[in-house]
Amino acid sequence: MTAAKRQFHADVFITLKRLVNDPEGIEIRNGLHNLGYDDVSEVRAGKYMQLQVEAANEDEALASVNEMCERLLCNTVIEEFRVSILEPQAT
Amino acid sequence: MTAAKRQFHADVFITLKRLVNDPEGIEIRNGLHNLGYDDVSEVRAGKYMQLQVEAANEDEALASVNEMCERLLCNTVIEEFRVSILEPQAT
Amino acid sequence: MKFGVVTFPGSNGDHDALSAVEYGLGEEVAPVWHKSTSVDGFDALLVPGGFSYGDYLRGGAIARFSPIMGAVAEFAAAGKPVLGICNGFQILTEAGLLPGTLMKNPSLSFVCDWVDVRVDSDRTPFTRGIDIGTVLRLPIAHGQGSYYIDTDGLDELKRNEQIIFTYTDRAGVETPESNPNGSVANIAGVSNGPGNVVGLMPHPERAFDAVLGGDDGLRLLGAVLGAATKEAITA
Amino acid sequence: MTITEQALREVALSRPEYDQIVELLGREPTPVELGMFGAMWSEHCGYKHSRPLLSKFPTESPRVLQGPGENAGVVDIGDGLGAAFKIESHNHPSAIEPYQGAATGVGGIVRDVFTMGARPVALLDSLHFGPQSSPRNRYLLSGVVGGIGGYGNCLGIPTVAGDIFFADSYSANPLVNAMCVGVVRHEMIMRARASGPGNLVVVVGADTGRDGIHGATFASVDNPEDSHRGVVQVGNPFLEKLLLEACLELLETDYVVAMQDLGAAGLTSSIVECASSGGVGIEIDIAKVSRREAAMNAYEVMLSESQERMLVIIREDGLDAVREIFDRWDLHSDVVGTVTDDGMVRILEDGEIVANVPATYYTDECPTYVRPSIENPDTIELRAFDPDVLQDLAHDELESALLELLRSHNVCSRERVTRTYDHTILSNTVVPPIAGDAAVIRIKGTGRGLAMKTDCNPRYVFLNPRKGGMHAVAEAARNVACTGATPVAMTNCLNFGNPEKPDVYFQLEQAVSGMADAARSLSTPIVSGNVSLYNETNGVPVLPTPVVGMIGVLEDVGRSCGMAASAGDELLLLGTQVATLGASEYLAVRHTTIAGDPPDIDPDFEGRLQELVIGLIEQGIVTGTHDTSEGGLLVSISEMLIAGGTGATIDLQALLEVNGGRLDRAAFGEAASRVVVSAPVGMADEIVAKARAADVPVVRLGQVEGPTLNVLGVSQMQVSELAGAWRGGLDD
Ligand SMILES: Nc1ncnc2c1ncn2[C@@H]1O[C@H](COP(=O)(O)OP(=O)(O)O)[C@@H](O)[C@H]1O
Ligand SMILES: [Mg+2]
Repeated sequence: MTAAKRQFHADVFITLKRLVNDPEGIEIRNGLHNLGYDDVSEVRAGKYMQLQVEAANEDEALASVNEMCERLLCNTVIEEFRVSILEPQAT
Repeated sequence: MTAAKRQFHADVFITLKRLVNDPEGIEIRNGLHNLGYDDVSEVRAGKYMQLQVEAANEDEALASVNEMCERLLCNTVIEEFRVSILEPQAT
Repeated sequence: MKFGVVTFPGSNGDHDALSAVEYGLGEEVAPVWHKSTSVDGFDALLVPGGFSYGDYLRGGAIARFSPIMGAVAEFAAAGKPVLGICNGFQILTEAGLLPGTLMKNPSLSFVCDWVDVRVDSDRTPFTRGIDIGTVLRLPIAHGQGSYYIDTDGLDELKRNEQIIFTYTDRAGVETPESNPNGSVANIAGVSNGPGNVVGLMPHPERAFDAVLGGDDGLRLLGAVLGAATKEAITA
Repeated sequence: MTITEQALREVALSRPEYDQIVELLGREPTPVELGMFGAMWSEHCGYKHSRPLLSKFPTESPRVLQGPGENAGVVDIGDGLGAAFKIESHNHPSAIEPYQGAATGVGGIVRDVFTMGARPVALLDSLHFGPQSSPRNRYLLSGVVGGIGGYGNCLGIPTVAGDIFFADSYSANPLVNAMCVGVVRHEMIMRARASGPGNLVVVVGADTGRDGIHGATFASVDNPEDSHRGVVQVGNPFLEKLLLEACLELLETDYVVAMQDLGAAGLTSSIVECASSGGVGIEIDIAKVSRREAAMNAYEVMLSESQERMLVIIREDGLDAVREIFDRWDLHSDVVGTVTDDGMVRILEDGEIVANVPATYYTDECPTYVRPSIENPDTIELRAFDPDVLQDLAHDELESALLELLRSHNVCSRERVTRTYDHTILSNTVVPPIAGDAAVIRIKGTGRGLAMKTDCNPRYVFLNPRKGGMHAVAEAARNVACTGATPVAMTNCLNFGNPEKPDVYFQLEQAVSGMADAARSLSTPIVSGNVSLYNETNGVPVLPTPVVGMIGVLEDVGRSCGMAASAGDELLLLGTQVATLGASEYLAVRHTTIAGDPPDIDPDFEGRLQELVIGLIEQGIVTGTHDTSEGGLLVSISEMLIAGGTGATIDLQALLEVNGGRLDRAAFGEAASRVVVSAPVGMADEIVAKARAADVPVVRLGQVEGPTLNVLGVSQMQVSELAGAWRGGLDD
């Protein structure tokens, strides 16, 4: 109500922790090899989410999305995440 | 065999096309709202892949990963993709 | 004894759990809607299988924040019996009530089958009175059932006797072939430290009548009755 | 007339059809009306080519509670319960996006069933693909199977039966037919007939987006360049599950007048059909329909095929109660209009009329066509082929031929597919996939069971459409009978090519007439169905594929029968002894020939055989039953032995004699109306006596024993090897 809020676009990248086995990545790599792409030595499969979020400023947007990741978007037992906030959009 | 190849790291981002229904994104948004994150107006769910690929140079790496997306990684009927090639790594 | 079946939007094993208790065990049972905030009056809770919230994001990820989960956590903390089945197992791990997590099957596809499961501990209310080493035949039906825990966690599970069910062959020997989903150490089910909260991927509630191919599931669901009586006596 | 050919093409109407519309209305249609006519008069909704043929189907019996004309048919299954069921195709969407195409196909057929007030209890899928040697066809199969499992598993409805067939003609045009069976108390059967002017029209479920607005009917009202035609529909099984539960809960109240899902042609067809069949009008304002996207025009809203939406017509005084139920399930609903008494379907956009046409113009006035019908001379020639001119199989080739057949994609085990379907959810599954000729589920609260199966041998239909149509019905019924259930009714999906071609129309007409005759003799009326035409690739039609979905009732579910042979038993063949290689799998696999006349079939004899088998199961005289279909007798026997984990010693002498001394015909020839049974020792004499009394021929084949299949005097084969070939077939 008080401070004017702006729209931010947040990109969230979720990947499996390094030590966790990634069958999906292995499957994709095998699929690529079958198609002849032998130059691919590794594939890791993850998730990508695009959020539209309102916040007073970029720091606030980042803090808020980080919290969403910790609480819901990411399973921190096996996954890790990275958030990047893109240019604010006109509201 | 001939030209020296280097290792590139490629990031692949796959998202549903704009007009395609994204039930997962909708349910994640609802989940965030239930947690009180009312400032999130939209979530689009996608995929993120990290590839290690050998190529002579960045352009070749990009072309090759683009082709993999067209052929296997991305279901171009409903999805679109973006590839970004990161700094070459020491082989 | 009164069972509660905690039902979320997208749960689909709730009907089976209700039937198994009502017709299989002949005990009192009622659904508990996820928007409720109380589990008063129940002696044991079943968190059934299904696709709560469509399994979007990850199985159990959204359901664990449902209003009812606070009451479930209190119920568990009070040492009362809670059994999470399949998606219910996922929900309990997401909620931190059980250790480890469940990942996509390495085959990347759903698997529906009957498997042999060995009972490894009788210290939980759902296995009390069942001889350790007993092999039960139970259905599985899941796409995200690969139990994962890091090595330290696994050691701790072993130390505390928290591995409750293991996929084995008919003879009770764990083999790679008898592991249907790549679970660490063939683990089919675990408990929390005290043992009153148990989660497993196989479906005891679908095995309550010989005409369906087996009724071994009733032994697990029924064990809690004996457990309750025992506690009442010792209390 | 100002309308251009281009505009007509976009709504898939012909010039005479357009003229007819103008004459009906006494004016030119508005753009929205034109689009609605295009959709309602399309083959899909209007059944222009098939309606006259479908009238041949028998649709009545004392069991039929609801025949064709509603979202699903319903038959009485005792104890005051009915089985509601229907099959539907999602061929074209699956060809474009196999996972979502198949998933939304399941979603659609499930809505058809719970719309009737029935709780869905089982799913079946009938799939037809091109050869798996092609990566594209493998991709299509795995995508479709993934989509069916993905949607059905999430809904918690077991997928218990189906069929899969491979042939070249399905390469670019796979057939994906899904069937759903539900159970409903008689007094709860709901219908899609609006009534009571003043009642409210509610749309509930997903927001409306631009998905699935079909190219053929997309009239770009505003801006032809900016057409969003063909946005692929993505299903949300979670939302469907909420809809299912909420709608069933809603039907327990007194407030619901009618219910209709939004399927093909979206709001248009659901509103038009509800109004037309109820003999009332409906007025809606589409501004009240929640959208997923901004700036959708009236046309798009009326024709969107966004999934997981329902239309519910309720009494005005029930609105609060209805809202409460939807809220409880977190479902969004909009009151979009009211029932009127003037018979008009009136569409407003922000209060302004954009379409206003009597409902019956869209439905009853839809033209029908009877096309010229001529059999393709090539087919006549192929049918005339006599397979007996081929060299017979040598004794030492029997094993390799059997292995080849067991491995063949049309014969081998479907377990790789069925493992990915949840078939134990709901705790009703008594005979799961693979274990028997049909699936059996128990009907909770009763001692009864329901058996079900889809079937069709498209090769038979191709080579002899009339006979093939009869076979499809007979085989589906026989499969049901082999579990011990009495077949009671069927649904069907007619998958054919372009009916405007005389030879395709001939196939359609003949197949339908064969199906009708067989259904009549077997007393299995047709209570629902679906037609999918124009299944062609580069002008080549798919094999004519009239899929039959049969259901049967088992009085005592504890007495159901699977196909496993038990060691110590005796094997007997009941029914037809003379087999033919015409149109057989053997001919296709060993001689790469698709030719010859398919086996003869006498539906009356088929009925006697089925009655006999049902009786034997009921009396507990047999422990395993399996009919013989693709691959013939030795394939059936092998499958029974694999299921039982045992071997057998078989004497084929009697069969060789009646089959012109030919080993290939005796072992792998195909025939209608034959069932192999496994019977405990001591029962064989009784079976022979009962068969004689029923006027059904019987042959004692031999003993179930040991680890090998020993065909006396011909070949001895390890069952474990046969099992390996059969189980691994789909992996190659
Ligand atoms: N091949 C058929 N045999 C019998 N009835 C059919 C057949 N095809 C369609 N019908 C009936 O026509 C009616 C309309 O079918 P359809 O348009 O496919 O339904 P929906 O609008 O629910 O998709 C249904 O009652 C259906 O059962
Ligand atoms: Mg319908």
